[in-house]
Amino acid sequence: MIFEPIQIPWTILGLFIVFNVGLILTGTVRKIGARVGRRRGIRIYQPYIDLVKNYALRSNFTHGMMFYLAPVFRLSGGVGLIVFMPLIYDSVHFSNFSFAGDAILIMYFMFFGTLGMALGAGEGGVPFSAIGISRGLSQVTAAEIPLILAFLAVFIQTESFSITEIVAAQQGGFLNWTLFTNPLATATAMLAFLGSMMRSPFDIVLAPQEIPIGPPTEFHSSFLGVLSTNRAVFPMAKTILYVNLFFGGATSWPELILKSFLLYMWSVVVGTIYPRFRTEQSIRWFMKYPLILGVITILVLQFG
Amino acid sequence: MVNLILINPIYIIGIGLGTAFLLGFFKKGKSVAWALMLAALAVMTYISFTWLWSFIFNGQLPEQVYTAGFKPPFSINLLMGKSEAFFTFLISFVGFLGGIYLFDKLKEQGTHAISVYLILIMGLNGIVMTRDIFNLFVFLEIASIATAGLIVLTPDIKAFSAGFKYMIASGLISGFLLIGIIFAYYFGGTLNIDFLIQADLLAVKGGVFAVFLIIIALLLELKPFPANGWGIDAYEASPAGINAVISAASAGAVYYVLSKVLPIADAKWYTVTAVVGMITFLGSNLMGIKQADAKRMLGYSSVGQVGLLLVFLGLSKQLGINFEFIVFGIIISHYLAKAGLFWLAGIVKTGKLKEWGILRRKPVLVFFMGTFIFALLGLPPFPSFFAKWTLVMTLSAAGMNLWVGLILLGSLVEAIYLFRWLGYTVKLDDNKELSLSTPLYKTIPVWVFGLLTYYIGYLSSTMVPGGSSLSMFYIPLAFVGVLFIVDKFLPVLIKNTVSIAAMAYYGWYYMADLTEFRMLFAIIFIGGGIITLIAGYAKNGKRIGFYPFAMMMYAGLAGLLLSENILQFFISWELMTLGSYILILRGKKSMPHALSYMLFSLGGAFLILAGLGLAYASSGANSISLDILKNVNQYSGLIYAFLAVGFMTKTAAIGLHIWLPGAHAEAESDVSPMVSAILLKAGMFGLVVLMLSMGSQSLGGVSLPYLLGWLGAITAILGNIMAVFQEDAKRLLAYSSVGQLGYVVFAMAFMSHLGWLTALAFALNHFVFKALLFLAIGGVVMRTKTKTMYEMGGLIKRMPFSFISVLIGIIALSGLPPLTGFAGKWLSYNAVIEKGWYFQGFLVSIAGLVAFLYCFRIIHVIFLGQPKDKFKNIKEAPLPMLIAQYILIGAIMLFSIMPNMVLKPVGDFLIQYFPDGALQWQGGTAISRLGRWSGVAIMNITMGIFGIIFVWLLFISRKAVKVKPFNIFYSGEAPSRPELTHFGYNFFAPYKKAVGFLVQPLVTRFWYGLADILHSISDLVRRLYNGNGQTYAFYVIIFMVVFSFFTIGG
Amino acid sequence: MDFGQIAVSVGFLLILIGVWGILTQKNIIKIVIGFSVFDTGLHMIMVGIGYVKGGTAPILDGAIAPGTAPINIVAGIVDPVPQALVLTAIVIGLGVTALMLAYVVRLYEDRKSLDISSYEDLKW
Amino acid sequence: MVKKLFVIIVLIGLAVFFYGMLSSFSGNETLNMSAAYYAENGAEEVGAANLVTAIVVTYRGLDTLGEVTILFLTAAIAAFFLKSKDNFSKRKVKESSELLKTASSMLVPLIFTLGIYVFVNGHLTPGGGFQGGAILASGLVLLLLSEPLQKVNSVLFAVVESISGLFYVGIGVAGIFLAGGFLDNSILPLGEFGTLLSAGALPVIYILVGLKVGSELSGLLTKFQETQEEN
Amino acid sequence: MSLEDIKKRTVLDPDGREIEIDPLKDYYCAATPDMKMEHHKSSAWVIEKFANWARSESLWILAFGTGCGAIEMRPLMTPKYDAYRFGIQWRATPRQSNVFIISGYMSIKTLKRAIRAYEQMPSPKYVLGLGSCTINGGMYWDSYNTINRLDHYMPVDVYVVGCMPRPESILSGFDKLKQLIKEGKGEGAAKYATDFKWYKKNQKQIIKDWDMPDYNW
Repeated sequence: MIFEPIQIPWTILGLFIVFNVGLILTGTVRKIGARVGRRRGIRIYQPYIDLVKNYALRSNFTHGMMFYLAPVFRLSGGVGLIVFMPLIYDSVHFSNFSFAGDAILIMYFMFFGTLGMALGAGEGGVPFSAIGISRGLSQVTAAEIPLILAFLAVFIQTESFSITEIVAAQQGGFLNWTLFTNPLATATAMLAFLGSMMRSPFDIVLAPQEIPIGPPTEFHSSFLGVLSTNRAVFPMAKTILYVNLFFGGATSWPELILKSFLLYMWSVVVGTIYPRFRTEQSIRWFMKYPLILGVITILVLQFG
Repeated sequence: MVNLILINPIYIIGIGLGTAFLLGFFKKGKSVAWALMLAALAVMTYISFTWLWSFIFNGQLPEQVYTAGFKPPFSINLLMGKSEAFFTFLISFVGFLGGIYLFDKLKEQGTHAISVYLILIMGLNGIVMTRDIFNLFVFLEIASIATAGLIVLTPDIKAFSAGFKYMIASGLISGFLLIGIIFAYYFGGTLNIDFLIQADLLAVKGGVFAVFLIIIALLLELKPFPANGWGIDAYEASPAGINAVISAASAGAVYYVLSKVLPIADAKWYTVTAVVGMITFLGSNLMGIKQADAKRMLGYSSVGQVGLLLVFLGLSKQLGINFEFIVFGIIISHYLAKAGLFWLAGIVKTGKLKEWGILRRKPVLVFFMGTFIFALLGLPPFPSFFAKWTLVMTLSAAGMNLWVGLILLGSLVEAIYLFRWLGYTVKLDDNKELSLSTPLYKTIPVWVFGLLTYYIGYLSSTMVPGGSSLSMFYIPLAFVGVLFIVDKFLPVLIKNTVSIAAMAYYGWYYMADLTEFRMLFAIIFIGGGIITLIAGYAKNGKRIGFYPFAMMMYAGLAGLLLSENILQFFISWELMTLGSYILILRGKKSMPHALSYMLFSLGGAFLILAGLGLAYASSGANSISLDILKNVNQYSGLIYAFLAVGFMTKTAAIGLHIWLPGAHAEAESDVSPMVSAILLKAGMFGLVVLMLSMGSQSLGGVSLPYLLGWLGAITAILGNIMAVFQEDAKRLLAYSSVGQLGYVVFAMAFMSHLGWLTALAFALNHFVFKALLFLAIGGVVMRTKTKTMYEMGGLIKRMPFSFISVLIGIIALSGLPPLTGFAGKWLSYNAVIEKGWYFQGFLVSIAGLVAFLYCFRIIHVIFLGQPKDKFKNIKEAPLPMLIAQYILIGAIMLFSIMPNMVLKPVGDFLIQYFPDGALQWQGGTAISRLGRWSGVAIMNITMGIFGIIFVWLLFISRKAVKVKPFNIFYSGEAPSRPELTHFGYNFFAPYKKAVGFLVQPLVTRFWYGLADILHSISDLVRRLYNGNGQTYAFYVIIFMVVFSFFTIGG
Repeated sequence: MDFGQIAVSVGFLLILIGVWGILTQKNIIKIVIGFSVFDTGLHMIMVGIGYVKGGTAPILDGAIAPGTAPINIVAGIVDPVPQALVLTAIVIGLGVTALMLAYVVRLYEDRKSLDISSYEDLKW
Repeated sequence: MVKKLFVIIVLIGLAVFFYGMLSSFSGNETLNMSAAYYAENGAEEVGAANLVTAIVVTYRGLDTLGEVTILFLTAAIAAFFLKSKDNFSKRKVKESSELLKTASSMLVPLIFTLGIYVFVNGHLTPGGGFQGGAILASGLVLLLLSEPLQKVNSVLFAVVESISGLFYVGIGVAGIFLAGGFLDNSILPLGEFGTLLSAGALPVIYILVGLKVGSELSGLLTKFQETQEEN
Repeated sequence: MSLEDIKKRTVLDPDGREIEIDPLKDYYCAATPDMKMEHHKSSAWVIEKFANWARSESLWILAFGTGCGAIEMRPLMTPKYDAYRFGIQWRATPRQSNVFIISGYMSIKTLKRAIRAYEQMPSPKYVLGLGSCTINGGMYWDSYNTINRLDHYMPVDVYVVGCMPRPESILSGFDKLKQLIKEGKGEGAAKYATDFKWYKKNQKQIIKDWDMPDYNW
């Protein structure tokens, strides 16, 4: 696979779909959440309005270079993830720029946006942001511990880092999905997944009243707009990655959307049930059950 | 060679004695008496010198001197052989210089003291030359009485009590010697040593008693531990000038006597001697740790050194042909260094070690002090180094590994207090109330011995086996020497330029044709050296003491790469250690850290030495080529372990890492990158050499690379977690280095193509970004004058360029694509899956995540957040430092875009060592069995996306107003002070709560505990020396009785 | 047991007594005296060692007149060498004793004490 | 007490050791090699009737030089730290008894004479330089006992000491040039065996030794006397 | 923050030189609201209309309760009233809020915070006064410690009367606000910028310990 200019419009199209799916998914999820609380809840298209509103605000100020660049980093991180990942299996057009790297790249590229965001929030000068970042980073790195084990398990199993190949290995019936071929790894990954979605019980990072929503405290209007854009893209990127690695990938857009939705719902369901963890509690939690599960996964692979 | 007229050696005694008697006429003219004494000593020295000269250059044969016109054994005869000439020369020479040094003391005490001094030297000469055992006794008595007299040259109560104790003990000892002699006469029928040897006393019933008494008494004269309190007290009480002579001359003389007399006994006695020596060496050095008084400490050290000589003597049969060279090296070093140090002690006057800071008023003397200490401890290029080297090689070849271990252990203990002392001198306050006494007559002897140390070092280097290969060090060391000489006169600008030019030239001329690994490391060492030196332009003034040692370190590093045999390799290793030690010591608060650095380095070096010795012995090829590591026949696991652990003291593997954070953090801002980014790679290079030569070995059934892999992984994770919790920016980076080098060791342990590629990529990357980070943070620290991060904050506004450096540095460090650090991560995953070391790989991956935490912390707490009041007008880091940083940034960018530029050639030459699993390159894309990675594509795509979004944001928020730090949402309040609004202290508090248990300072506690135990033992054991002369006498008797049980049997 | 052996045994006994004195007496003068005893013991041993059964003093007059055949001299005298040695040893002992006493004088001058445990300034 | 117990234990150990030595010593039946040589050749080679002296001064001359040196050393050491008290002659001492005074004034010349006799005849009769010197010094002791405040001319002692020492070394060196080696007594003719002027330089050496020992011991005694502060 | 903290002070810099810190100058942006920015309307009528629609349909309230009315806002989140369905959400930071509800009487001490928070909101921003207290002081009209007319201190878009108004009234107030915004009349921020001096004078008159810059970015 090499780069051809025609890939650019296709990639943008894929990105556009993902973006919209992401926004609608956000709305839907909130709607479902409201219905569970017996409210009507927001309109499903509310995220679009919010986005437009944020871009349409007039005031604009910046705390400095990194503050300005933070949303750019953040969104580049999200978009980059999508761009480096094949979206639809066996589709030439929606393989994006996945020739540049493999799953390892995705794993590490996830932090690109996080870092930029953290830097920008840091330059904002609000101590609350810094506290939020400290929590967020601690928690994310903890959540990655089982995640790495789960990923390793997949890599070991398929002997490849290439997402395309990993998906290929899961083709031919749902029983070939990693979910079924390696349920332990999938379970581990799903536990880790909770930690990276910033939802309850792992949402102390954004504690709204304690540290007025933490890292993004100072971001407003267009900066917030860019960040919100990423809020649509980034979770999608993560879910798509999971879909690819553990749930057989997707051979068509509807399949991808459905799988993503279900996966997304997993964190929502858990979040509506469980109360919030303190940061160190969540770190300890990740270092307990998911870790043990992950270690067993690897042990089974190595000696089983 | 020139023929010198030989003068009958009896004149040494005649002139000494005659002049001493003559001095009786000069009761008034003290200066004349002093001059006469010097003249006599000069003549005595000259006589010995003529003999020594003839023995060395003219093939002179040993000559017997008969007295009274009769032949031995019936009359007393003297012998002048090569070693006699050598020893008498040493004695008279130090006597001469010591006489000069003692000018004021001798003059104060008058003619009597002068003649006593002269007689002491004469007596020592007599001890060396005489071949008659009773005559020997007489000369011993002369020497010991003269010593007892000179102890009280400064007549105070301490001196007299010490002198009295000395006399009690030495009186007892000589009494026993006398009994031994008379019984030897009874059983042997003669007093002549040569005939006694022939008489074979041990064959006669009861002869063993005579032999026992003679030898034990002579051993006791050498002040064996613990029956040596009397000697130690004497060292403390007597004037330093006298100590110099006692330590340098009499120890050598009495030692020589023992070697002369020992042949009357059998092999068992050689062993006894060696054991006594070893106990003394270990015990005295252990005791030295707890000393606070310079002279007493040196006393312990002297006694210890004599113990070491005894060990050699005891092992002389095993040392074989190398015996002479080893003894020569150790004795000459001890002689020069101990005399020099005692003289310095006299110049400083104060006894307390902690007041030695005043010596800094005379930098040259500090330089010589360092010289002497290094010489004493056997560091190159001093004679004792070559002796120790030969010793270890020889003993190893003889299979006496326990002895090697104990000798190295004792040396390490000795290093503890000597280096601590040096640290005090270089770093502690210069107490203005104290004065330094530096008349010319006191400094000249120090100069002479200091310079001689270097010259003899050179001589020894030519004598050691393989010494001809050492010429490679001449040019760099000559350059270092020139730098030393001009150091005081030239400004930084010139020295820096010259150094850079010299390094560039050296690199170009000598190292351009290196290949493979060596080339890679040459780039790191020399290239890195030049870049860090560029940053040195930021310094003003003269920076005395920096350039010579920096160049010495680089000379060592270059030497490592150029070395072809283990001797060159080891010398380079030590040179590097030495240079870097001083560099680290230069930091403001670095005293304890430099000490622990030196101790760990020395410990590591000794392990390496032991390992090389074993390898030398085990290969059996009698060759010192580096290739012997490939032909190791036995002990291969042990050798591997020794060398690996030795090298890992430099790479600071967990457990051996505690020196690193302090050393790197407290060093100057441009030294930190040198020691962290560059120096650590020396350890890695050592591992490269080791692993390529020996492959993988196992010890006790465990594969050592496997262990290394675990060790590396654990180091990586723990190092990084520790870094997360640091409040000190440089300490954070230092711990990060620990972790990063853990990756390297981990990756090397794979022993596979990808593993090594990973390791080398890591190494190169770590060099670039750690140098960058240390330089950037160093620049910040230079400006803010603090290393504590939470005291800073918001510096991005004042130091944007430094910020960018740090930003690039941390992105590279944390391995985020698109920058170069990702290369290492990607490769390591490949290697991990291929090798199947999943858990280790997992640990390392976690370590990478954790790295992300501290990376953010360092940039956030320093550059982001709230700027503080006092940094309002702070300036950007100096331009030279920025230039150096931006060169490194350029390198990072280049590697990021074109990783194939470096990795492909590296992979190509790795194929010959590890043919399987090589990467395939398609242009800039690396393809492994498992995945692919295209640096250039990642970079372009990321930049493209970033650019587009940036332009979009720029467009929609084009009217953004720039606001000030306090324009933040603070729950409706306005922030009061920046200090209260900057979140930086204990940044990852929750993380600490959760995983803090992992970084309990267990290792630190272990080493500190060890140090504590050592100190406690030292403190406990030194209670033996309760200051009571009777007790000392009691120990002497006990020593004798106990040994009689052991040797003769109950 | 001949004279030699008796002398040697007495010598050893004296040495033991001397050492006892040196090790147990607190008074430094007594310690010096202990030394003298020790030395005396030494000298007795030396002289005793040289004793030859039936031998006379090694002076060639009287019992062994000048001009006696060497072979008779050899048979008639005790060993002269230990006697020569003991002479030297005595003088050395004398010197050492004198010097020790001089030290004692000086020590006493300073501290007005003869107890050896008063002079423990230097230790450890 | 515990310490004493330790001492006793160690001394027992020492005693056991000594017993071992003692039991290995069985006395001499004949002279050993060295002694036999001296006995056979001493008279002829050295020319001294007193074989001990022959050994002391020639065969083992270097030892003797050494022991002289040791005496010199002790005197010198004592001299440089025992500083004379200026007022030593003013202290109050009990008058010595009449008997002592009278006896000493009678005996001292005799003692001196005896001392000189002893070292002059050192090569012929028992005795010699050391013994003679010691006798000389004992005369001085007697003198000082009777007149404790007496001023003694210590410079004289020093000069005698130095001169005799120098001559001793000089004779030794002369041996290298004129005879077989350092301290060879045959630089002077051996003379007739058994007479005063026999045994070459031996009597000269012994006279020098005697003078030197005498003056050194005397010097030492004077020093002690001068340092004395109280009675 | 106290008055002390905004006074000039001298500190020593790392090189030991004395430097003067003027907190108001060094730590606060001195600019006042930018008239151009506050009054900026998109040149295209459609776009402005669309933007106003979006603004009205996405009202983010600053979670800041000032008086007893704060308790009346809670029910808005409950299933009974469910304000979310109108695009109304709560934000914890003024940076991301558009509506400031002054929920009842406002003490002088709170006024200072309210002003700060208000000024930190990005424009266009709207103020909703709850209850009589914000209109004329209500039952606290003669209190020593509360303000009487809120619109002397910040531009109020909608008043909701009552003491206290019920949640239904508040919802109706929102409805009114939406209407105003859609009509392009929700220009409180512009008014604040235009009459900045007047507002500031009023604010400073009643807030004696004025310890912040004139305009809080």
